[in-house]
Amino acid sequence: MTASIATNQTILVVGGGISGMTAALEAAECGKQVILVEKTPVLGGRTARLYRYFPKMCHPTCGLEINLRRIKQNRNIRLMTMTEVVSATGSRGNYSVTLKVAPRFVNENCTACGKCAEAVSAEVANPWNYGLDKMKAAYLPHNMAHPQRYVIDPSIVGTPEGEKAKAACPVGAVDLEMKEETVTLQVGVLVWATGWRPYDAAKIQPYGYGRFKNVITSLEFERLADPHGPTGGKILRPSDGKEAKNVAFIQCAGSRDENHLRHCSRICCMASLKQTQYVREAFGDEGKSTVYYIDIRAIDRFEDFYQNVQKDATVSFVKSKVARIAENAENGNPILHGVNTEGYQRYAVEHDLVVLAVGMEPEITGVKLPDDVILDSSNFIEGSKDQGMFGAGAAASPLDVNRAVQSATAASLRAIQVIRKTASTEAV
Amino acid sequence: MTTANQAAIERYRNNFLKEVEANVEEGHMVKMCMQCGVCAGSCPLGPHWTHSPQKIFMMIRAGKRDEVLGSDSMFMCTSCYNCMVRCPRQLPITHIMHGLANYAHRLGLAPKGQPTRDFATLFWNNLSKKGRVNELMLTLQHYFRNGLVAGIKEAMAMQGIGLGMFKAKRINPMEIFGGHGVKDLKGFHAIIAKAKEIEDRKKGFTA
Amino acid sequence: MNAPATPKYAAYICSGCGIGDAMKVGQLENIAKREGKMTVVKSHPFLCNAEGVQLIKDDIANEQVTHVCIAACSRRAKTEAFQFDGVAMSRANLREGVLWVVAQGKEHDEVRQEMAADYVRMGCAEVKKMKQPAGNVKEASSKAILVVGGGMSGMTAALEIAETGYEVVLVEKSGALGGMAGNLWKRQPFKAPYAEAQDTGVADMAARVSSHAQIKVHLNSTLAETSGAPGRFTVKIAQESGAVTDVTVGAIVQATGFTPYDMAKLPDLGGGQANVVDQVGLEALAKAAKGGEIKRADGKPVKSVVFVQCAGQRDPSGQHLSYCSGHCCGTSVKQAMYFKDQNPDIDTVVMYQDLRLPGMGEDFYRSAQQKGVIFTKGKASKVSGGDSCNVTFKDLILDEENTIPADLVVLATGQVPNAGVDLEKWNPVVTAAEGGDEAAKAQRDEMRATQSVLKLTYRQGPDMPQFKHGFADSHFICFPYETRRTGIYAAGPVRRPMDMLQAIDDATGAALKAIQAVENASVGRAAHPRSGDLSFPTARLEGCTQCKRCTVECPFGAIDEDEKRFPKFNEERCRRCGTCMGACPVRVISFENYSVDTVGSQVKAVEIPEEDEEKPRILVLACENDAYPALDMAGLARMNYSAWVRVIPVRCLGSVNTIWITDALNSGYDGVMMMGCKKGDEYQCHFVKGSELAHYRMSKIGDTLKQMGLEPERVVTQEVAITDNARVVKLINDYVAELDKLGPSPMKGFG
Amino acid sequence: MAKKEYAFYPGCSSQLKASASNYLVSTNSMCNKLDIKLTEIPDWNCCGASIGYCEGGELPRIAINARNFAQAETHLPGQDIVATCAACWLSARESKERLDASAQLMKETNEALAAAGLNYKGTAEVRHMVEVLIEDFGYEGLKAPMKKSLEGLKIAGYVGCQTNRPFGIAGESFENPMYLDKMVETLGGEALTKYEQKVTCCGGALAFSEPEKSQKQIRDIVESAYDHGAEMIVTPCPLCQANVEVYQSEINKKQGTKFNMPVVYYSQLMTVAYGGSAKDAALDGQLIRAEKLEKIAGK
Repeated sequence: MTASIATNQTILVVGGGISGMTAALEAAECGKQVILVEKTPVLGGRTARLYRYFPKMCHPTCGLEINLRRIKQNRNIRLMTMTEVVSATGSRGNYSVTLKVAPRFVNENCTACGKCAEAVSAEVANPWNYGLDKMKAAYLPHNMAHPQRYVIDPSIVGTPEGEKAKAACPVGAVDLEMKEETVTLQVGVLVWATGWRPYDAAKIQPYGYGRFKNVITSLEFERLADPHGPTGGKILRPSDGKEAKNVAFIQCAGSRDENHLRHCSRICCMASLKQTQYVREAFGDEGKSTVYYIDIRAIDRFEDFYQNVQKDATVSFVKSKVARIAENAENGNPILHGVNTEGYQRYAVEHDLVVLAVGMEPEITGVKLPDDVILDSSNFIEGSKDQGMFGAGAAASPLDVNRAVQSATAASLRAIQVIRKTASTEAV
Repeated sequence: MTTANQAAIERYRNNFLKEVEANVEEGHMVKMCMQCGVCAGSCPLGPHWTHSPQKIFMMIRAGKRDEVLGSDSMFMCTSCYNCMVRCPRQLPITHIMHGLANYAHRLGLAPKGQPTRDFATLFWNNLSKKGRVNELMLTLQHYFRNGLVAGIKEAMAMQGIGLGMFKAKRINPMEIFGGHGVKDLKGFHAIIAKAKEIEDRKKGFTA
Repeated sequence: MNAPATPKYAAYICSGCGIGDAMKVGQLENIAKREGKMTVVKSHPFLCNAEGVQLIKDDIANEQVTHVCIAACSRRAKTEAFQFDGVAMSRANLREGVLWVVAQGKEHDEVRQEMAADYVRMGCAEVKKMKQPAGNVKEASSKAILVVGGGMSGMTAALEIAETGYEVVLVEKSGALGGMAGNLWKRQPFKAPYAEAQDTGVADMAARVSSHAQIKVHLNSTLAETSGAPGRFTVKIAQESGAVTDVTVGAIVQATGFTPYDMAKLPDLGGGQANVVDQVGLEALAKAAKGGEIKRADGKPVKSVVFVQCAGQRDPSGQHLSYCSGHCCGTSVKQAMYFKDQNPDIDTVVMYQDLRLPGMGEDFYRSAQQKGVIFTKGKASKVSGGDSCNVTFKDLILDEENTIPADLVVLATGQVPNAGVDLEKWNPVVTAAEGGDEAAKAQRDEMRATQSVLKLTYRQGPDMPQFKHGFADSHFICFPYETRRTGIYAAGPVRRPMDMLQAIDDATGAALKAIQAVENASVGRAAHPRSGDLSFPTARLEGCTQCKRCTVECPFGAIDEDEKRFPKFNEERCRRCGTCMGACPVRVISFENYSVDTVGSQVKAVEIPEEDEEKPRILVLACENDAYPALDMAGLARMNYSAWVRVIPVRCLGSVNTIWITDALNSGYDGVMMMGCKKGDEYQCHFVKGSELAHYRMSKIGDTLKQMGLEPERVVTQEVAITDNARVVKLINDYVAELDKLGPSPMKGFG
Repeated sequence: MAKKEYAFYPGCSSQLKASASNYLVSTNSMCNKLDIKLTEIPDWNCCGASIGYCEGGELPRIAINARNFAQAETHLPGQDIVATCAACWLSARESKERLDASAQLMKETNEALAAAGLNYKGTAEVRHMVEVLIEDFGYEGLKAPMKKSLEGLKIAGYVGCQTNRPFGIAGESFENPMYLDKMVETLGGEALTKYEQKVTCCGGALAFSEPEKSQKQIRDIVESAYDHGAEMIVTPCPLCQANVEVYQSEINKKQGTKFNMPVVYYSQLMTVAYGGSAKDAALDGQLIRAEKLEKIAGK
């Protein structure tokens, strides 16, 4: 079907994370028409799954709340969730974009009352918690989900479980007949705010992610620390559910490594410094964090945070890229082998848990990017030859949140300029 | 200013790096090290060294010529390639270690009596003699490297193994009189001689 | 907007989501009618669906309903459905606020119903006091934008704004555009392959700026005075010659850049010695060399050079800059390449502690290594000058003290923002000056004349408040552009330390925010975080006692004083947080839809049971930004908290007027709990100071309580984060238990 | 299936009455069953091994490898060079890759080869026998000739270093390669997949020069196999095989252990599974008899 909701005066923002929301909102609050497309059922993206932000240790959902409030009341933004860009053709000022809308199996009648989830017993892996736990197959993705509507997992559609969900809904919101739709839009400009994904830690073989249960990624650790995560905010290690009081943080897990990612992912040092404070928050002086690093990249005012963490007696720093991890078969403790290069000290240390500070890869898989899009050597979006498409946030460069917002705001203005030029050309 | 300090100041220049780049196998990659230390932690014989590869690279950049070339660290390399596959900068560390050892050996700066240095020399001489390794001779020469008495002692200690190998037909006592070898030995020797000549010319060794 | 002259009130009660099963909706309807005095009262089994919404829309259209109270779910839910133009609306939270948080079961029916009834009363009471704000459209609003600073950030902002169709006035202190970027020989690469230093492009850019039809450039000029507000800033631009030009602009981008940290403060590292330069100094030498041999000031060619990173930066002692300037590692790498590209035999050593080249900077680092630049992890302790410099340092890898000789030493000093007057230093001077201290007066005038950049005539000082280390932004994670002066945006290294690529992005973003600001101002719309809000504060000046609390406490400097020393509200500068309303001891400040009355009437609408009923009432004033969502989420998770509480969302704890608290206590509430955001250095308050002010005000409420014969525990303030849904439940329940021990309020029955 | 033909580079140890003669014998048996035709590179020479570095230097080592390539190209055109020895394969492949990458090196090498009237064109591919088995036959294909299952046999797959790093077998990881385990499972045996010393270095040539240090490595390798309940170790590398098997008695003598862990080649396992006799599999070539395997062979 072809939707007439967009014109060449419309800005299409792809991705509903912090960058996409920012790009969409800033343009919409300048009076421009925006379609915001998000692949998952909810806005928020990767940052909404962080427990706290560095360096203020505040909660990402706080900023999310403000942005959602802005989006809910702004009529210039049309939000499409569970929607992916399949292809984009055309040129600056006049793109034809094909979108694939996956069925939610729940319509806008949903009041988020939760009866469907009560009725269903089937469970699926919970992507919000990176699969660390399970959730009902009828679910509200998270507490601050927007749209605040349940989702029926496709795995139970066509099964008695699906019917249970349908029967339980008091407002007729469950629609198991929904089908995937393809929508084509004409838009003037595209902002790719598709964000990032963690580098596949299993590829960093010496660290044994996937082989050793107590080696996890920094993103998984965020979920462990989060009261809304799978452990209710308790830092419990996966192998035996014991409190992980002695935690190792391994920097550059994938980043700055020609065997993996050529670039530095910028955020990981600060993320680990932040996470040492999760350990402190959970265990006080009983906690112990060790950061294994090459260079601590606490840039600009983040340096203050680094200096504060350095003062924390529970945190120690080892200038070393860990060579390999083995596992103590008796207690499941990961054993880190390596050398402290400052003065050459060899170590073989056991920790309760190892957190790999995994690097950022641009998340553009599955999208047929137009040939015009220019990618850099790590596949981040530099822009497009016709200057009608822009990367924003972590799709454009490995960025922390405040720089991603800066980048998205800039991209938003560049998009507005394209729209303006299109309009003035047409007026002639 | 003391002479020692003056000497240190003189030393702390990049000249040794250039020397290494010019004369050591894959030496041009030394400058690409970013001091992460993954090589140091990856070496199976790590606990037995004075200097890790990463530290040697830093010493090269710091101009510590005597310390590097006099070190036995490079001779601890078992050629397991752990360091090399893990190096985030893809430095061919194993080759650089071999190259440095070779350079130090050729300059006569490598530690005297370093067992691996000696064995490696023995090995090359053994194989280049007939084009294939004479395992028995290699073993015996190795045992007798420190003279007759020590050799007999060591050989006696290992005689159980030798006997077992013999029984298993995995050692041939007749090898002492010759054993395997290439037929075109002349050609083989000519190749080695020529290659050595080219290399020595390039690396500034006069034959 | 053409609101009908006569207000007509309507209440709609939803019985969906189980509300109808757990509560007597009929009784709630009666309450809305009889106590709430609603003209129209209707219930609906599914109010948020198309049919329910249509019911309300029809009443607005056909019955001339002007005020709507929706008793259904939280005001945070179904906002798109319940959106009615030109109508004042309140939301009584029966679902997240009652149904989902009061324990299930018959034994709780009574308290649940009472809670619901109170929320209906409160919703009705609130809406009756509300007016739908229409916004204040300004016909004469200026949409031109002033850019202060003609460096890379300023030129970028100017061009981006002009390219979007807005007029730009650019003021540059020096005689040429280019700023710090103009001093560079080359810049770092912005795009793959990130291997070589690039032409800065400054000349080309300056030409584009100078010739752009929509950009008016004032060189050799500074600001002599800036007054007004977004949409109507009046700026006096003073030329070096003394000539002054007046311009009117709608918004301001401050792109005043940075000054390198003064090397003279680093004598140990050779600052001040002949052959020790900072990075800017090295650029000058490179520029002079024009790609040829780089020579020292004495004309001697440089054969060896050492770059000392973090010179006077990352200093925990407090003596020098504590932060990292972010660009200097990349800059030194680039500068080392100047030497290597010209002559590979020049010894170039970059001495660093942590090499900080994030992102694709790793490729740039590799490229420098490829060119033979030596990187040494070491900490320099001493640089001695002379014809040959010696850098003494601790080699952190080789673990030894060492010394490198060099013809030239480059100190990578940090960026000091050109931010203007530090208001923390300004305020005491002004206070003293206002007290008649002549020296202070002179000092104030001196600061204003020589240090200030913007020379704002604002009551709260001549420049933007600084957050840390002189940088100007506030919510620098989610909303980095939000300065504390509406319509004035910092861009580039004056906002935070940054390199050129980031400054370009930053200036582009700031350009957008400035454009947004002029658009907002023209229709009387608030800027972030209440973007789109059309309400604005008004004051009944006849009641004003000129206490100045509002002018002093406004976090955004929105309120000046007029000639008669009355507060002068600059609506366009206002962020609608209500801090002024909270501050006002005589309660003369209000918004159309948020006032002392809208909240006060809710406080009073709650039915206070007699003491012997043993049903305490506790007022919870919850910040709508974080605490209220946390309470909602507790509901969503079906956590139970005491049915004794009555929650009122407030815009910010800063807007809480103590009258609400004393009113509540007077009328027999047993306790008041305030829930706001984290305060202090790492504040999370969306309005910067609101939460802190509330805490401060409440710390002073003890005397009032004493006079009333009440225990101090009857009023508490809590810091709550948005994720604290479990914690808010505990806070409430613990407080209820504590009050239970305290016994009922002695004020009961007097209200 | 048509016969597959390869230019065989057995290497110094895989000659009759050399230390890995059992590898040679069992490889030949295995290849017979798989219908592989191996033709030795005429007059091949030693690869120089890694340990040749000290005296040999860079170009001489590459040149002698190029001599083998030149011989193969001339006499066995179009055939891939297949090595069974890890060191031979590594030296050869490394030489080839460096020659392919550098025209200068190629020029110098051919200058050296010219001294013997040879020339290397750079066409021959260098592969390890394991690559041939996995890539050209696949695990299913390896199953085809099976006559007997190795059922019940608990085997620790010890990959070692040089068949694993820096090149390794395509699709396998350096830290936890699974191909030996998969081979064992293919043959019906029980693979001890959690055996964590599978890529630990045995000390290589330093077994001679630094016996103490190497024997510590070997001890770890054998001990862990015992810990996992292994009945034997399987390996693809002759130096690994020799070091891990031969020095057990030394370690027992010095450290009081009672190691008696058979160490066999994958080719021996396959020969037995393919119905070959203990002699075909050269099980008589073991210092520590692989009795359980002999038993299956004898069935």
